[in-house]
Amino acid sequence: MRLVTRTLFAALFAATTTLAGPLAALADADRLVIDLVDEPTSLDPHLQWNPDSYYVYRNIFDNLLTRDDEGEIIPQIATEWEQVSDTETVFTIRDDVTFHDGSPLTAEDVVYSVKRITDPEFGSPQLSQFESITNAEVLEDGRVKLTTATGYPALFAQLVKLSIVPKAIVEEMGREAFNRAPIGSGPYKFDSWQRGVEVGLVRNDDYWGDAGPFPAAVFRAVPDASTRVANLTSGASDLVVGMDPDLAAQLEASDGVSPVSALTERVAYLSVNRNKPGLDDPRLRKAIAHAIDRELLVEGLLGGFDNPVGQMLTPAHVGWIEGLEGVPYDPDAARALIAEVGEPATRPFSFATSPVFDQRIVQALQQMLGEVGLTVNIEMTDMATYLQKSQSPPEQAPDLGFGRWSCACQDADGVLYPLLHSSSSWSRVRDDDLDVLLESARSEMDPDRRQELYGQIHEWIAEEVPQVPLYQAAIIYGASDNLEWSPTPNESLFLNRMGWSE
Amino acid sequence: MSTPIVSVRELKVHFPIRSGIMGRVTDHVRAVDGVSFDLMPGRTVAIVGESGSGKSTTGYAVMGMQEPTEGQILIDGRDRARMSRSERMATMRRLQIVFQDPVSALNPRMSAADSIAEPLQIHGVGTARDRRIRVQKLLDLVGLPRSAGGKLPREFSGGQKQRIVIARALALDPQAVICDEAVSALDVSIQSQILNLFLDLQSELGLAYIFISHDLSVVRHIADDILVMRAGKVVEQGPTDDIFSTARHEYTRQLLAAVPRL
Amino acid sequence: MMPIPRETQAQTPVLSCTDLRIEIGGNPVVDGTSLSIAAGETLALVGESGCGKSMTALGLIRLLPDAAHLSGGQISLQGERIDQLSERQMNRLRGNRLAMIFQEPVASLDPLMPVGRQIAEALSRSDTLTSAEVRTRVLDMLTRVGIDRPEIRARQYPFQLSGGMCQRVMIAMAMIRQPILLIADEPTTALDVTIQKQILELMGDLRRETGSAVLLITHDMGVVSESANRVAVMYAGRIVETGSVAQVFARPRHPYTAMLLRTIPRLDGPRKQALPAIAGAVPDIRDWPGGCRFHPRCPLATDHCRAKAPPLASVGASHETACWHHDRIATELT
Amino acid sequence: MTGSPRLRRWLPPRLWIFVAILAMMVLAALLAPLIAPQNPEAQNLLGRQRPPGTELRDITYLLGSDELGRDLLSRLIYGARVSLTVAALSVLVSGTIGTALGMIAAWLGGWIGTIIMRLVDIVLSVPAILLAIITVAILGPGFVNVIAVLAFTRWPRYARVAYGQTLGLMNLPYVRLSRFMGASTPRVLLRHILPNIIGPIMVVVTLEFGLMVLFEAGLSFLGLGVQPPMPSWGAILSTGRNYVTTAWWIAVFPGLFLFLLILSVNVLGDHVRDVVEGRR
Amino acid sequence: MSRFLVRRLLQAVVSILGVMALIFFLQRLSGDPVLLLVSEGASQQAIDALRSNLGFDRPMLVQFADYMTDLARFDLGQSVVQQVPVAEIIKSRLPYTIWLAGAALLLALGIGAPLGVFMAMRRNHPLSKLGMGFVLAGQSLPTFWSGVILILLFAVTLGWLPTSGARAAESVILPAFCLSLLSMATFARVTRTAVLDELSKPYIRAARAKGLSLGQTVRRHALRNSAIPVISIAALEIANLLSGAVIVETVFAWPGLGQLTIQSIAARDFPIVQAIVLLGAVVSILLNLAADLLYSAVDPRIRLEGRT
Repeated sequence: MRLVTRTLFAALFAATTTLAGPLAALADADRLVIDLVDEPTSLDPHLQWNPDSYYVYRNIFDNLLTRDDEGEIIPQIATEWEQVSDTETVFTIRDDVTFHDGSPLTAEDVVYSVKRITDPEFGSPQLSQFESITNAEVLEDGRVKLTTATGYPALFAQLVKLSIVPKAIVEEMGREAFNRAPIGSGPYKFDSWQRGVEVGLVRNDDYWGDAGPFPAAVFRAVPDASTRVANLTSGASDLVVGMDPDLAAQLEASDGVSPVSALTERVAYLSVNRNKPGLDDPRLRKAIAHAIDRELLVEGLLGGFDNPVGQMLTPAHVGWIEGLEGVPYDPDAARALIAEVGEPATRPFSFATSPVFDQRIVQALQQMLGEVGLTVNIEMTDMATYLQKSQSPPEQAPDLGFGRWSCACQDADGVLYPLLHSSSSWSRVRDDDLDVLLESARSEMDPDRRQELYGQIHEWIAEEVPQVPLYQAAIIYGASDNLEWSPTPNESLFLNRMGWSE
Repeated sequence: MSTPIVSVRELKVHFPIRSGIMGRVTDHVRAVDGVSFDLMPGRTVAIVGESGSGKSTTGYAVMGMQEPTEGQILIDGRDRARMSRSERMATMRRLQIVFQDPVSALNPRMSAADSIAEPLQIHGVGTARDRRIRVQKLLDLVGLPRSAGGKLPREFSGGQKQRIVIARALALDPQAVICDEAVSALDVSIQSQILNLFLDLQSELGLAYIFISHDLSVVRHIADDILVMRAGKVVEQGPTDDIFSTARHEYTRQLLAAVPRL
Repeated sequence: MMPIPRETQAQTPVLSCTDLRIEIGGNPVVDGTSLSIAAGETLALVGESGCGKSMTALGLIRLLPDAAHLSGGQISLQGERIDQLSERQMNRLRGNRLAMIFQEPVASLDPLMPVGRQIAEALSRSDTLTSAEVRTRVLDMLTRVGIDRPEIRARQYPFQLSGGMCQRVMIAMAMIRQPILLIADEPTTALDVTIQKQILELMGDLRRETGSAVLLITHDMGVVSESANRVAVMYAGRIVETGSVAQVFARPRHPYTAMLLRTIPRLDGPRKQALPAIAGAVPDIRDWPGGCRFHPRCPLATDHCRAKAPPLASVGASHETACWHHDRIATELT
Repeated sequence: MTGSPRLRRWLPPRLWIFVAILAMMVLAALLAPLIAPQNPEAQNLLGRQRPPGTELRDITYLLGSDELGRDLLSRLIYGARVSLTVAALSVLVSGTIGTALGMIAAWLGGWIGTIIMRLVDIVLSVPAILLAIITVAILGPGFVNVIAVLAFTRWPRYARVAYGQTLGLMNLPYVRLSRFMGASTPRVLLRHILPNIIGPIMVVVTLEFGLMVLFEAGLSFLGLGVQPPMPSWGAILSTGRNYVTTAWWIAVFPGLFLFLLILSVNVLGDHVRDVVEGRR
Repeated sequence: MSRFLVRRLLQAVVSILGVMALIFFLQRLSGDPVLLLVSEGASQQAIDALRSNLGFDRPMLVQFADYMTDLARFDLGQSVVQQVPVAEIIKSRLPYTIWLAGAALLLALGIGAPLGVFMAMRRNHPLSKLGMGFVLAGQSLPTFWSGVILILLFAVTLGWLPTSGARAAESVILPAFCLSLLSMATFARVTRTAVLDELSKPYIRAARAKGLSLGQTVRRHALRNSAIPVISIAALEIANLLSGAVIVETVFAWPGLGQLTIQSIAARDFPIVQAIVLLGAVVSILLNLAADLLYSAVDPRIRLEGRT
């Protein structure tokens, strides 16, 4: 017995001494502490596509273009640009930018970055955002020319997400090392990465623009929302992500902290699989649309943070038609239609979801459909399985599904094309006329004509109901009252746009 | 004369000792090392010896619960090693065993009647009704009330449990019973009752016994012939009276001298 | 059969108990037992399982299991009451003036400790001995109990020793502080006859050397006859007969003793004949019969026996029996 | 009351309260449709998170309403049904499989025994959560699959106990004799082994029952439990923990019930263990 | 003894290979990470490109053969999601798990075992009932719930301890305590049973007859003798603690392997899951081995005679 405890003590002592490093306190009042859900998967801006990485690396790297707080596309590395033809754009590159190691950022680096991310061999998860770019080259005058396969009006919206990496350094360090200790040109420099714990950034005092007030910033991984709330209220962190309206209510009730929110370009919707028995009847799909009370969802459940929408877009998108209401809430009409459909409407419908989504909404939707007489069974699986099921052939995919779509481009093409075009694996619609509409809207360079095309598509959706648009999702953060910051629709955390109040 | 029920010829039972990483057999424990004797119908052969002398292993080997390493065991003159499976099953019915500890010899969750009827069931003897009647008879035979059948072992005293074990051993009408220290664990006043029962059964049913014991006074009382064993070998063998009156081997004499006299 | 050492007879008994009662869960297991042991004598307490003989021994040394407790009676050691002593005072007494050995010698030793250290433990608690002195005394004691090469044996663990050897170690452990009373609870039951003889002889030798008294608990009449001076026969929680071994064995005055002696097969008795058995079984603690507890099995029982328990009464010089009909025994039961 | 002393011996009065708690929960589970005041799945999005005692549209929310305005009391009553059924069935399934495999492994020995016991090692060495997630991913989600997952990950514990106990019993004279006389393997296992190892198995059962309730709660916490809106205590608790400071009742009541349930099972399990091991 | 160990080790290696294969194929039956990695609306070409880039388009047996070949060279591969060597990720997470599980084990054993001894010695003492009530209560709460309560009480309201993370040494206190509650009752129970078992053995009575007090007897004899069941339970409980760490680490944002497990499974980061499984299996084998060695340290019968 004594022997056992003695051995254990010895083992623990050994463990403690080796742990002295990671556990050493780094107390520092000048740091901004942000609690994310998870740690970044990678800090190579071309190698991942997820919010927790995005939040961090956007502060390390500059992009070709960016959006201001109002959501307008503005210059960053490119100071100005010129549309040479429908398929060619020439960018002028800022000449006063240096990477964190001191080397200057050149047009070569811009071209390298474009080629790197568009190379299928490289395997970037962001490939499809940029695959319309067919060529990038440095012109004789030092400007950069990008060529697209066809006219591509969403190009600028996509380029907002293109981070510029230093060619020489990346090639020298190699992929793995660069991933571990990335070097960019942004307002913050990579400092440290304690796996599973936190990523530390320090301010780039040589930044060409405004680097913001924080000498250092720490992004921590705190998976449990309740724990993030506890961290914030106890003062252990200054800003936390991933709040929902109920947690926001908790923050409201606590001293010194508040929820901060913004409407995003994320649209929540109920997808309806037109290829399944019963649901192949447009009347039943219409009935489903009539059964959903968006206002109640938003007001009753989502605390009014979100914004009901009647089209598969948000006001933050190009392609949003002001005043288009979509299918109205009308349970009586829904019941009437269901009665008309008769027997095929009586089978139980499967409703796929994943723990990632707000389960209250899914259950509320189930209830609403139940109230008009449909039987709906929720099938919750983890996200990977959910995605796999959603991507399976339409005939095997679930009857209903809940989704929250973001293209991170604030352009209708990024939403409607993948969700409705028959070539897309995300779509369960196979309609030739619609395909033509989507294709022309995608490459139409005249904004008014383009808007008109999207109007037609919205009408088609309202008639055919492949999806029931629900609401424009809000993103809710919890922030210390000391922190001054207004979140934007594109869900970015730009440290240099934040500050301490007083 | 008649053939012996059991005839043991140069019986050897060796247990391997394994050692080393590969578990090679490096030596053997010679538990039984050359034992021979005959058991005639209606007679009692006793095997005496101290712990570790190999007397119980001999009993198990005769019973067939332990494979001999060498030597032969003849049942009614026929070598068991050459019997077919069904013949073996048949010989099994002719030999039965009573263990030392009546507690572990009975399934604590089975009623006395079920325990007694088990050999009948396994061998598929009679109908359920026949078996019930047989159990009643057996209870009478071993001097237990018929009402005992429905009770569980824990409701009986040690002596009564041993009676149930004996009844079970008699269920298939054996010709010989191997008694492995069958009275050693019993109280003095009960021991004599069970010994008397053995004697009665022998005269009534013509049973033969192989009586394994360390208790020389008990053995002297019940046995016709005696084998004295030590470390796997028989040191002395002969009719009971001869052994007790004129023990030839030094070890037998030591054993006799050690018995406390009343 | 040993004669009673004459010079000790008149002295205060080493140990005596009167009207000892022990209960388990409300049932008496020992029901008014009185005993006394003189210095240098061996008293055998004999009886069948469940008669309360081991409980009596454990009660005397106050090591009863949790469920059992002393519910009455007095115990005196050299005239001094010990039944009221505190646990702490008893600890000082045990191993010092009172020692005990048990039935299963191997299991009675801590399997994880070398035997030498276990013997030393009995010594090292109170005395101010140096470790070298302790060592010498342990080795010396091992030699006295007849263990060869004590230096090697002392370092060995119980599992490396035979049962007889373990009992020798137990005896060494018990005798190392020269107790005035050794309680031996079935010390040879688990051993082979040849080893039994050696152990009994060893105990006798040590008793003579040290003058300790011995309380020998056994179920074996043979052991009693060979190694005790006096005997007390127990049945169902009570002593039914007590006296010198010679008297009791030659002329038992209680039907139980008489029948028990006849029922054991003897090396000089008849062979292959029915033994004169005692009918019935030892009764369970929970339903001991009223009156004389032996009456359901007794051929001499009368209504009087069933109604009233006989007291232990003298039937000769230091020979007592608890039977209403002790005068009929000689004629009707032998 | 002749049975009373016997009852007191087997079940001392200080444990009656735990039996009563369990009995009430089982009763609530059995009679859920009769005693639940509301439909446990009926939402009222305008009456969310109302404190206990709130009256709203003729409905009194005795224990308050949950995050979707459902009656918490009704959900807890139906939740008892789900939690107890999941635990009971998974214990039954894993107990049966484990006990059978353990007995067979011990009895047959040889390579079959080795394979079974190595399988036990394998399943024990893989984190239960990992197996659970993968199994749910393959089988799909749902009530039945939760039970399947629990059974699949827990049977080795029974197998180990059954194996050890069977090995111990196999050499007892009555088993050896029965086997020697030619009794068939099923006969020996069912007549001689099983009745005598059921005690130790029951000890595992009581311990596992409490654990299974907790496991189901853990799966719910990870989003892999029973499907919403089916209420299980674990599911209610894991959503409720987000509202500890704003709507304490959603987390406190299921937490309390879960605690009382497992505590009762544990206390009674300890008692069963003591009785089985003859320590009382 | 050594023969036994070698055989056990060989069987263990076979078991590990079995586990690895089982998990390898089971995982791949449950989909691949490609869809989780790509952005919403990614074109089929982009999805296919990434899939082929990560090698998931090859036949499963080929993937398995490759994996095993790498493994034979002690190469655990690269994280699919993080694109860094798996070994590096495990190395950075492992110390935290050892630290947490070790502290929890120490707490569970340090509180549970003495309590068990006390309960065995003083069965009816009110304190032993109170103590058992406490550990049973601790075992009856789901950790994801008691964790939140602990945080709210000790970190938010009282402010004594950090809410989460592994920033300071005292950060481990709350999660370790929360985790230890799972095992404390088990240790108390097993210790109590083991000590009671020993106390009923003849050598205890013999030791008392020598004049040792109950306390001395327990300290000198019973404790050591009851160590074996406690050791074997400890080996099992460490495995349980590692499993329980999955939830506790999530609640307390503790950067150990538990959190990594759940994240990697959710992300279908196969190589990491494989590595964790491998580690888990190796650890459980090492624990059994350590338990065997401890047995022999405690028990001369095993040490000197190789009885097992």
